Amino acid sequence: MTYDIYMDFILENYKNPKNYGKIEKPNATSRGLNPLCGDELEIFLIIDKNIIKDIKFTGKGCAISIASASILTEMVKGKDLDYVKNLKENDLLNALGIEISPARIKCALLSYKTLKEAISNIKN
Amino acid sequence: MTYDIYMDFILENYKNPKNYGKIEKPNATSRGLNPLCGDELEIFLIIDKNIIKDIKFTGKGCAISIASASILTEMVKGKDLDYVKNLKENDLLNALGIEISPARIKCALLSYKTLKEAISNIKN
Amino acid sequence: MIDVNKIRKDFPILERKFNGKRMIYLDSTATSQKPIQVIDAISDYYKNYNANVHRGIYGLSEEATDLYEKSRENVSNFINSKQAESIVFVRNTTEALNLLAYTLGKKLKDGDEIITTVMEHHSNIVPWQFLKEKGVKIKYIDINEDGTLKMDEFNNLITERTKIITVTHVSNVLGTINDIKHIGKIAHENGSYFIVDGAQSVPHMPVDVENIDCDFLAFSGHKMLGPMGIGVLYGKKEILDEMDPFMGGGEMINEVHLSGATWADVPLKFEAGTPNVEGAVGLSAAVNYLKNIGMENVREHEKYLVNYALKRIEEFNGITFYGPRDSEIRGGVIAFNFKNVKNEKIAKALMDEGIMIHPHDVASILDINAVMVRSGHHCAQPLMDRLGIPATSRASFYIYNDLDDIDEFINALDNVKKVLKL
Amino acid sequence: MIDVNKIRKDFPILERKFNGKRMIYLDSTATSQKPIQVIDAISDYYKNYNANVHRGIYGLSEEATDLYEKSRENVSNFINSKQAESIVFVRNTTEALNLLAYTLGKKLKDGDEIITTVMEHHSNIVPWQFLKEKGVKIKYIDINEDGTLKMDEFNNLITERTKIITVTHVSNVLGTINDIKHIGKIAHENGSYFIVDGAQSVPHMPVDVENIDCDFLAFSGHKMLGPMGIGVLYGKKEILDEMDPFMGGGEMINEVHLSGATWADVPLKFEAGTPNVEGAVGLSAAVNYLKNIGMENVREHEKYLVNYALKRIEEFNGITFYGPRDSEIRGGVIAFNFKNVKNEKIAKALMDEGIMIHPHDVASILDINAVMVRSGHHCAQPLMDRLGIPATSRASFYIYNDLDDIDEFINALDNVKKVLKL
Ligand SMILES: Cc1ncc(COP(=O)(O)O)c(C=O)c1O
Ligand SMILES: Cc1ncc(COP(=O)(O)O)c(C=O)c1O
Repeated sequence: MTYDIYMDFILENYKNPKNYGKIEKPNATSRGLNPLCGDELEIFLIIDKNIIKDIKFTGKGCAISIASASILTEMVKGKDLDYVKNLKENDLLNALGIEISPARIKCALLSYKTLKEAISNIKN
Repeated sequence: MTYDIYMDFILENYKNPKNYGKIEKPNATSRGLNPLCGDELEIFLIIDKNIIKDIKFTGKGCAISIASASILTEMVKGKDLDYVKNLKENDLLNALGIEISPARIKCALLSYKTLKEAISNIKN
Repeated sequence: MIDVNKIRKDFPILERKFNGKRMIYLDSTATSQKPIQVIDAISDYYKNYNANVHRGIYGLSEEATDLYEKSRENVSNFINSKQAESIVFVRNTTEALNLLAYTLGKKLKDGDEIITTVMEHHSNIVPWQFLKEKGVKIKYIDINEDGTLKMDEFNNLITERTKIITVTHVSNVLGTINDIKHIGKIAHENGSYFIVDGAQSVPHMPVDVENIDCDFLAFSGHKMLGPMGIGVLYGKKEILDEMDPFMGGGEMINEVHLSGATWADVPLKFEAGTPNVEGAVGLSAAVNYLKNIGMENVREHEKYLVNYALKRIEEFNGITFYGPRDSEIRGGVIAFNFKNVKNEKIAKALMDEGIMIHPHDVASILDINAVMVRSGHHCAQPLMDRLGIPATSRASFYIYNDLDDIDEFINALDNVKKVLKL
Repeated sequence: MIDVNKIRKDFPILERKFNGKRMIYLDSTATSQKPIQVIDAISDYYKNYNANVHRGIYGLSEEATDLYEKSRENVSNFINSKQAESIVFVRNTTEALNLLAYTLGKKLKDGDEIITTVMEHHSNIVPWQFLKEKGVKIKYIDINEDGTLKMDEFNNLITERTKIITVTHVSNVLGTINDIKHIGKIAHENGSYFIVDGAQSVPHMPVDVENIDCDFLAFSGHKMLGPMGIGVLYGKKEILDEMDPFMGGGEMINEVHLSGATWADVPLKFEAGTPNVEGAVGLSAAVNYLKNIGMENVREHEKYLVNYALKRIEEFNGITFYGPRDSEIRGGVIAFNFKNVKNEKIAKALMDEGIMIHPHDVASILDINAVMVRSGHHCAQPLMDRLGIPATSRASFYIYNDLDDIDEFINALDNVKKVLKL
């Protein structure tokens, strides 16, 4: 274990997460839970003609899970749904740019799982 | 473990057990079971004025349990009930004259237990 | 073939002497001895990696978790299970079968039926008998004279109320290797769950859950060179997913609140409390040891030993053995009794059973020669009832036994008659 | 007093280095490390004495049986139980409590009540929640602000339908040492069974079942220097005698026939299947180790450590700990969180919880300094709900920890803020 997982890029996204907040009338949403530690994440989406027009999240969690939600939401904003569908776990992990130990992988992927869940049940 | 437990005295009592058989109208009887090996022993007594007038046993078992029943029934025949009540496990083990390993102690004491049980419920 | 001399060197206990004689261990069906590789894996675990698993963030706990989950994968591969999630770590075969009796049993109703056989170990009888309270009926398949199952009876006894068929793969007394693939087909055509007691097969022959197509398989680590206190329940994942948990506590939950709880995914759902990481690591080392030898070779070796032993026993005057003569359908276990001893001076007491020397005396006297066999009902009293005997002696073989051991065993049998002066 | 330097030499794992730093193990509440005496006892068992127990006639099996039963006596003496028969070997605390929930629970009826507390480990909640299905009601005693039980509530909540009161001796989060003797009196005056979860007391202080007068006590070997996979259920013999068995199988029967079965005497009635002899032998070695130190000394040592640690934490800027400040009623465990960090740039995400740094990050960063603490809900989610927090970090102490370890721990806490640039 080294200090590397708390490099500046992660800390910035943790302390001032992008896209943090709620969307009043989302047409896709999901709530994710990491039962091992009680982390919670809620993701809200506005999708229009297959395009992610807006995305926000709220929740509580460790630096890794919050930073990863911040980074993930930035990655997908403005993209079409196929992009999200094709997105692999590793794509997000690579974007984080840190090496995640097995114990923290659930933190890092909570946002990813929650987003996948959200786009699997889009309301019209 | 040595050959000693199968010394002649034991073998004789095993092959030609004393008091082997049934009593038609006993006024005390009990059936003992050694569940670990399926050994069974039944003891029959005729008790008159506190004296064991007659005692017999039947059953199937290993050399140790049969010999011990033979020896025990010899010990108590003609004695009064107080003698049996005061009889300790060690008295029988001493009478057998062999060193019994823990695994065989249940075999050696099956007759003892069964006799004690029998005299605890004497019919008139 | 197996190099027994080389293998023996791995088993420190086999160096022990009893009464000055080399120890001849013929009780592997009860529990196997352990190679140094397994003993060292346990020490190494405690000396270097011990921590509680799953919820630990620190590196040591990650290492322990990794060892635990890699052990699960290794066991999974060993029985050709497609997913490691199908492997639930339990204490032993007995707990695995109780887990099933409690969880599957909960769904059974008055009048539902379970089919098992008269040759089962108590562990595959008593847990199911608990269900009689709620009106569940248990039917027993009988055996033929040669100790094989009456296979026709399955079709006679099965009904639409038959929810479970549970059968031992190999009998721990008769040695019979049952045709479980065939029994599984009968079960599944009827829509019944099919459970295999693998306590005596997984240690001794290749077992492939995909090929057998069983829904569940239970086995014990301690019978396959692994430590005590660890066993396995294999289950098809889609069935495990639907089942209620057995025990409640740490590890097996998703969320707990005062109002109630939700469950973790399999296999953790069935692993309440701190798991036996040491046990899993030790079992994995045992699996590696067996893989190295090759389970085909283990099976061939035991066939070879049992063939030789049966031949020697047949030559021996006055011994009856139970179970099939054909080593193709027989594992490396021989239950036997002295019968027909040509001597008038025999204990009257045993005459009516047709047994001439009580198995306890046989075991005691063999032990004088450092030959260690088990004697008793072998936790298979219904089978003893069926055979009409109270008990047997039993010799069983494993990778560290060879023809010499069998010769010593036969010599010691001769000694039984001498000691008893028959 | 305890000579920690001498003790540490007995624990091989403590020689490990992480990131070049000496390992500071502060997670003994989850599982303890093992002294070489225990590791060697396990190896020695497999190298010299391994055999299946109870039914074996040969000498080796007698030796194994003897080791197993002597271990039972040793454990019995350790908790001042009057009879070895009161000691049932199980896998862990969780299994012991499930055994009780299944067997005592079977007799409970719609409307019967169980009283427990909000500070219990999931192992003492979930098994009882299973009984809700049949209409059993569970009532929870709340805690005061200082983390002690609201003792008055026992008298408020108890009714004639209260069949069981089950309480942890020491909380694995708050550290609170409950006045179980008093609770036991309340239970018995009401005719209720009284169960004590001793998972966090038996390893850390003298526990005397006669003095407590509990009906049952559950604890785990792995938390008291012993191996994983072995635990203990103590029960009053006359109660155990009357209880139905839990699991069915080998060892636990008297007779089995196709028609049904009868049970062995306690404790075997509750020990179905091949027991974990290794585990019992290892636990017995652990008991000897603890006896050698003296449980009074263990308790004094932990009091001393927890006092020092609480003082250092109080001096540290921005940390809250949970549970009593008074070390007289507190075990050697400290759950804590970073709060009120004086920095505006804190993650908004945690603000509403009043926690400033997530426990996961705390544990990860402490681990960089080789300081090993647990983070999460510690299998006590109802308590987390009650405290209004999702999780905590937790440091816990045992005989191999000293003031140095606590200093390292506090230094590492300082590092948390540095790494997160707070
Ligand atoms: C108070 C308490 N009870 C029960 C348990 C469960 O112990 P085990 O996981 O060994 O069954 C623990 C262990 O964390 C505990 O701290
Ligand atoms: C066929 C069979 N089933 C089940 C068992 C029970 O195994 P365990 O005692 O390890 O639970 C045995 C062990 O003797 C066995 O031979």
